Amino acid sequence: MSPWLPILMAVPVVGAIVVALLPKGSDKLAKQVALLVSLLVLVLTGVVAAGFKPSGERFQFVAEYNWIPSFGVKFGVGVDGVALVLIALSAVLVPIVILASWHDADGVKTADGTLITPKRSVKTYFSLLLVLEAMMIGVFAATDIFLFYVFFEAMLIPMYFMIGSYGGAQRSYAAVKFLLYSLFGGLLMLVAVIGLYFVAGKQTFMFPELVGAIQDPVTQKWLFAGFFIAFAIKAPLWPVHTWLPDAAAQAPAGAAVLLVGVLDKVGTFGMLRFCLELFPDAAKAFTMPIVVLAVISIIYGAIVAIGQTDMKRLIAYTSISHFGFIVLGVFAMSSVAQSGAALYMVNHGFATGALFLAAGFLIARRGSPFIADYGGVQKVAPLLAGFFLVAGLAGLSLPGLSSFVSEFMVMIGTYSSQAHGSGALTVAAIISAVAVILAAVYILWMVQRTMNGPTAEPVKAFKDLNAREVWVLAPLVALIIGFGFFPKPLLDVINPSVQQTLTNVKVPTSTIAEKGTGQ
Amino acid sequence: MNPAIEAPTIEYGTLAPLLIIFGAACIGVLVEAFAPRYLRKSIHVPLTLLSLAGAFALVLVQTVRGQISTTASAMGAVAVDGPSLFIWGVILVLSFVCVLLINDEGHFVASAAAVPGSADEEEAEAHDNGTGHTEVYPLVLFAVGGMLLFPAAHDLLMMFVALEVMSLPLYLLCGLARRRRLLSQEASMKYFLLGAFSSAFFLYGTAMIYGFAGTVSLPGINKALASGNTLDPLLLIGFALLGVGLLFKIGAAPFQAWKPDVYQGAPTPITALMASGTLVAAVGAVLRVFWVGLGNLDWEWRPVIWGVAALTMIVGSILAITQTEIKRMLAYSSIAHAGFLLVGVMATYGSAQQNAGSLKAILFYLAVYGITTVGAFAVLTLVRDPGGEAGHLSRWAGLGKRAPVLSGVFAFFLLAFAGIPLTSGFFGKYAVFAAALNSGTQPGDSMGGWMAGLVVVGVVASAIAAFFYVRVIVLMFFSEPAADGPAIAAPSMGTVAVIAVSLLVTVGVGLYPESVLGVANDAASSLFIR
Amino acid sequence: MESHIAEIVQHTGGVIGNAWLMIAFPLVGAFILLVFNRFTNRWGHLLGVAMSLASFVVAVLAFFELIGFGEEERRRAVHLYEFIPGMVDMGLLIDPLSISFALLITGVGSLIHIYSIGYMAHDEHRRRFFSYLNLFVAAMLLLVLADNYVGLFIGWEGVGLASYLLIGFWQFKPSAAVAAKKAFVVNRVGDFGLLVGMFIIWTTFGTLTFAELGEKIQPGQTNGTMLAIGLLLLLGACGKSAQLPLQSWLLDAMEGPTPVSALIHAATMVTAGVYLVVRSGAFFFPEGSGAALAVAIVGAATLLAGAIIGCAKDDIKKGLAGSTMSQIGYMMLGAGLGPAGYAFAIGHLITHGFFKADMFLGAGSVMHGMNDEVDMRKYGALRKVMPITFVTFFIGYLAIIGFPLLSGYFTKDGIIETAVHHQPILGWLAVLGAGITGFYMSRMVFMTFFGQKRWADDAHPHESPLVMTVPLMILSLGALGLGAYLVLSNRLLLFLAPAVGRPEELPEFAPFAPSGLATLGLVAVGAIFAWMKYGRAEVPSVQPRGSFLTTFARRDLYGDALNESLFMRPGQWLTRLAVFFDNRGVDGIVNGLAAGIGGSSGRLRRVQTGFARTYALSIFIGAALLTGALLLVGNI
Amino acid sequence: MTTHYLVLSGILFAIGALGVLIRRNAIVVFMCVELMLNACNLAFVTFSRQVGNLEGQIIAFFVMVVAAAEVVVGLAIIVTIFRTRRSASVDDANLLKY
Repeated sequence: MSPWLPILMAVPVVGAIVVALLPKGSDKLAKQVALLVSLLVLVLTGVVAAGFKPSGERFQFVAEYNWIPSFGVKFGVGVDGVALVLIALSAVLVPIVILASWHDADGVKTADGTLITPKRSVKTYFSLLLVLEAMMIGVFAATDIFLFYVFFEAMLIPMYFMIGSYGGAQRSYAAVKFLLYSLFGGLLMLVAVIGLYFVAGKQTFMFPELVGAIQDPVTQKWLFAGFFIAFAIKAPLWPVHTWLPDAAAQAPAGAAVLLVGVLDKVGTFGMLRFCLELFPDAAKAFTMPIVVLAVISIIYGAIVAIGQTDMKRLIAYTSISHFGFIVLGVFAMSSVAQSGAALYMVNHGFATGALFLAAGFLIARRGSPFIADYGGVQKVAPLLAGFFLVAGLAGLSLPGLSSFVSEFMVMIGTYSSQAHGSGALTVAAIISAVAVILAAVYILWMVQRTMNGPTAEPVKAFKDLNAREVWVLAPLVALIIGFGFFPKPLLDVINPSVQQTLTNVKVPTSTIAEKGTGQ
Repeated sequence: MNPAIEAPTIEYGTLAPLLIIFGAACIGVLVEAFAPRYLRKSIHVPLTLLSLAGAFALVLVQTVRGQISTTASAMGAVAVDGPSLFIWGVILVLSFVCVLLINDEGHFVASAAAVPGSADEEEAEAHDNGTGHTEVYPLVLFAVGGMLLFPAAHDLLMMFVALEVMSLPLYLLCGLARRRRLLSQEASMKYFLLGAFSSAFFLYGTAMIYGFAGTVSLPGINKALASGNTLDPLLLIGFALLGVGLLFKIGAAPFQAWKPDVYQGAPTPITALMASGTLVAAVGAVLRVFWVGLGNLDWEWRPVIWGVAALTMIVGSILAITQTEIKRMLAYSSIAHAGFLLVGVMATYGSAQQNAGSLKAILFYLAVYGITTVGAFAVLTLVRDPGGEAGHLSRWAGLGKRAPVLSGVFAFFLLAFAGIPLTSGFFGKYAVFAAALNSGTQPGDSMGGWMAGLVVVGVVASAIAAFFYVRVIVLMFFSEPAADGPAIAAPSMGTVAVIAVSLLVTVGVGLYPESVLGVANDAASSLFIR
Repeated sequence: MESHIAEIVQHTGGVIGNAWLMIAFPLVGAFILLVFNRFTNRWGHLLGVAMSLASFVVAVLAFFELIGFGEEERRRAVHLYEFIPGMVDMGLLIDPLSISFALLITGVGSLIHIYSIGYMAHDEHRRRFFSYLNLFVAAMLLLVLADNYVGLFIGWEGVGLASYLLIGFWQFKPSAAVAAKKAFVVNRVGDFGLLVGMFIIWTTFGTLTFAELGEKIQPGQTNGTMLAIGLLLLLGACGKSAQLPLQSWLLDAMEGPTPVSALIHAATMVTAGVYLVVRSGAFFFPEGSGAALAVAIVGAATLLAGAIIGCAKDDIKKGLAGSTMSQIGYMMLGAGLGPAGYAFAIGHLITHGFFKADMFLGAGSVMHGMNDEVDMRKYGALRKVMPITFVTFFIGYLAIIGFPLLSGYFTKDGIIETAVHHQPILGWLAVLGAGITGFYMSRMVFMTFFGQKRWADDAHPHESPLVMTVPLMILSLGALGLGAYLVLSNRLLLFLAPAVGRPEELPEFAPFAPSGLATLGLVAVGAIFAWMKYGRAEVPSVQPRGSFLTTFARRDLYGDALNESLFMRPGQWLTRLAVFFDNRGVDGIVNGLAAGIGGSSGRLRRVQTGFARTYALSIFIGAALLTGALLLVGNI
Repeated sequence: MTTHYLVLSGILFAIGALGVLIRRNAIVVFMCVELMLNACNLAFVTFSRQVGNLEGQIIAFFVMVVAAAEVVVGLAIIVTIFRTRRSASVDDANLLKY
């Protein structure tokens, strides 16, 4: 019983309540409190991370409290490597997002002083952010599947309000689409969760006890489907991805970062932990169709991204492509690929986060998300252009930046996976490598059209990044470059739990050690 | 040579809650008869509230003392068992808060008999200062009494009587709205005609079952089923007609038609009472009939209820999407919820323990749903136009800006209806779905797959349903306020209390459902007396 | 066939042990210049030069430490840190091959840094320019020093990035921005090959480090997998080294400032492909294997293509770019001939680094004097006004056409000899190429420095400052003697042998071999022809519409047209289609579903007519249905 | 021989139901409901005869009482609506719909 994780969840909740209860007109104070709280959470996460022993038990900082005995539900939390890095990701992103959306709720003015979004309640925005943080931590920390589900669904609400009341012109459409899409998936998952409970007949939802509880392959398939559809929608995987571009494009930049950077990871995280470990046979049976979907997402997302005229939509589609990589890695059933996928979840959070924020700053200056409205920004705002470029390069996973390592691991792990008649996976890896070319096209073309060339008239009025904005982007870029050359710290935490997963899936976890095979 | 007729025994102790309510109602009538007009309200309000509170206290006492009778009371006419007591408690609480709503000014007409806009109406309005008909109170008490009796009735005759005692006052109450008289009267008439119509079916069904079983007491019927030929058309038809009457009361498709009209036309506090209390009572009665009376017939009735439940959920949630009147929308939502409840009813069969599990789920659902409903309607009463409550959805646009707290609360209730986690509604829904799937996974249940299918239907339905709840939230928060938006009436203490209580329960149960679940569990574990 | 390649030995300490400093210096330079941007404007360029020189010094020291070891110990691996646990560690490999590259990169690099001080003097963003140059040097060094393919790949992409940034340095020019993007994308096509190549290597051998591969692959072994790997790596090499079919980006890359063209697109980066082939030679391009042949063929084809393109360009830089393609083609050809060719390929690579950089910088100096005019038809008779530039450029010219005893003569002829010896057909094509080289280079020289003035009215050509001319002189010295030094008595070959293997019989210098004589002859012919056409005759100052062949060459052999019609157009259509499909198709289904439900709801609610009797009817029907259902179920 | 009575009650019930469905005048509709109730009574009495206990007959009494109460309430409602609308047609009252 360690109190750390409950504390980690409680702190932002308390912070949210405090922020919400602040007297009227104390907007600035609200922001500062929110920032402080999120930083406190970051520190606490650091403490937890420091105390985590990669070689130790799989789940650490475990805590269990009875919650709903009549349903056999426990408030059970604990982290393994993957969960830990994702919690860390959230803890890092939230303060950055808070800083980034410092003025989002005050009514955003463009460089020429026209109001894009009207003034809205600042306190609500930041307390929603903190509530969301608590839920993000909870969803990754939950070891009780019911608890996981509760957070999985409850998370939608704050995000729904953030998109709906602070977003762009089409915000309510986007918000509703986002909510209903996810809710639908979630409800299917709910059925599967209940089914799991009764079929397993263990009178508990605790994940560790349910691993391997379901033997009958047919049941496994049905339950797997229930979980997977929910996660596929969340991830999002082609063809259930269309909510993401709308949501991400309409959400305020900060919310978009959390949406794509963290919330969607719950989907891939769920696949890795629940779909695989609870239903190993079904997972193997469904691997091929899923791999096909993943590859489609990779290529399709990239191609559609090239054709976008709206920056945020473009970034959203690139994410769809990247999520394809993650799913591919998860189902490649080789430890390299899965470690890569897990690592990708983190790196993608940083990379896309940076890209969304940079784009957000750009858009805030002009009030238009359309690429065509920009041009030659580099001349007037070199800093902005520079950060934008670096973030973009991370998006096309340039070697030396963090996302490369993960993408490389996913692809090479998939190619070399011996999981199931590796032929198909080999092909999948080769096809997905084509995305490397497409990525260069969509990123650099966007950079060329926005940053390069002669400076467009309205762009001339742009100011370069101010200190706050630099402080938002600098840490992300630092992380991107740092983990680009030194991914070891993350991988050392991730690898053991991935190995554990593969052991539970009963896949020979020898892909790393299979040196010298073949020929 | 006829033997001496020995006097019937009445367990006054167990029946005390009922007796209190009916007694208070009668006193209320006397008050109407003799007390001067200006005094009446000040007598009625404490009388009503006290009687409800007292009855509730008695229920508590019975449960706490734990001596829950295992045999039917009053010569086997009324069964005061665990579930009944739980249902009674719920009904009493709900009606208590509803009465708090009813106390508010301006809900009820001054003189129902007077023609709207006529001289004598104005004259009447001049006299009463917004209180309207004080007959409302005894009527409500009678209705509540009926509600208590309905699920506790142990034979079909008693059930019929209870049904009427519950319904007749409601018919009248529906017609007493102070504003929009025409709608109100129309609602009242429709409710009355259809209600009478359906109760006729109920009665004829009773007759046929009597013909089959030679008795109308539920256990008797069950015994007859055990021995006799369960395929006797007399029985099946009788049961079908009986079902019509019951399903009509809970508003299951295809007997849901009255709900939207009546809910919209009736005065909002009465709507709240019907949407919460009546539903609870009716579901309770359904459970008793199916478990106690037709326990041995589940092989026949479960497939039929399957269809009804599916249809109800779909109809309710789909029709609600395009509603523009908020009370109508809530009416359809309550139809959909009736469907979800029926999913739970599906699972109440077979082994006692299985039945107890499902029963727990349904009881829990009833409690949390009822209280949330009352809260939602209470909020409605506060959003006013010059012509009365602002019913049309378009009027709610941008309310979130003008009354953030109120709309926030309402939004929360809506999310609870939609069954979002961390609200009471979610656990209610979870409970019934779980019960259904559990019964499905019982060994040797040939309907396992069907149950799963029904749950999936339910899931899809609730996804659709989520849309229209969310739509209201979109209106309130994401769209700009209208120029001449509705006024927010300063809420009376009563209304504040109602909303506060409902919010507290919805949140509290949402965070820690065990609080209510435990009670429901105990109640259900001592099954319906058979 | 046995080609003794020395074992790689682990090394710690000493200069080699700290060879990472070579990379660190310029990297730090770039970092400082980028992070403290404005504050470094005044002294930024000096820092850049200093950093480049610093790593040159390290390289030299490392070189001497290396030759301190015996033949067989000259492959020293330095472990840096664990990169991807369980897959690959980051480490450096200091061996004759990589050190030669390191010297070339840092040496020529430093000279070009110095030159740029003068050349970019008037550019407001000179500091940024130097930061990019530093970044490039660092990445290029990582490329050649890494002891595994992943590290190599990181450097590989790093130089790609630097080249992207520098080509687009004047990004406000749309042409420059487009060229930069094109360069990167085309290179990515090559990277695709390199990536997949790495997948296969790792899957087959379970390692990506050269050392372990050396242990796992017995020399000369070939099979399908190996061939596949070879071809994929070759694809990568083609991308970086602008070989057919991925050549199209190099000519556009001339949009960048001239020093960039000299350093990246002539001396160093574009030769990375050759490095890759030679480095992997022992594993995947064993002499006589299909992969090696493919390399040679690509080389031969490109050397002709480049030469032909070079003949038709009036833009001096594009002319030089064409010649670069062509020269790298020679190197590739050499690299495709096994150990015998490696030495000459690398040798030519080094000498080419000198004389081509020399000529590019010369061209830059000319442009500097002619206020950035690049059209040679606007030049003429410049030898008097800018003597130093002329002399240095002329030396470079003689070197490249292979004038006896100058650098190019030794290295290029070496390649041709070996080619004729191993792959006669390709060899003779190379001879032909040499002839064409003679023509187009002479054409360039005559158009620029001889004939009449064809200057624009506002042009006041003048000699460039010393900071620019001194590097020119140094480079031209290299162009003069370096070839002889490296080739005579097989110095380079023997030096490289431990790293790349040695041929069974050492080539000896044979000045009167038939191919050699033929080459000289053809070159002479070409030069004379050029003299008649451009030296003696009047050069029209507007481009005359030439024959079909000329247009063919001017259009870069329709390379771009091909790409456009094959990839860009269909790609655009595909994109549009996909976007449409996504909005109408995938999303359409979703929205359609929602609309469907809404519509059905709108229709269904009409059932609620408001007539009590209709409701009664529904109840009645309901009752009937219920009864029917029960009877049905009951009697099943 | 009791079946005839049952048939009769069935017919009465059907007539009543049909009346509810087709007649417009609220009073008549209401009378039809009453008719249905009486059909029930007949059935009860007959069955009580058939099964040979008195419950059915007792129930009949209860039903009559309930019916009477229903009449009171029903007429009150119908009268008020008649006064406001000047028409007792159930079809005229359809403001509430859809």
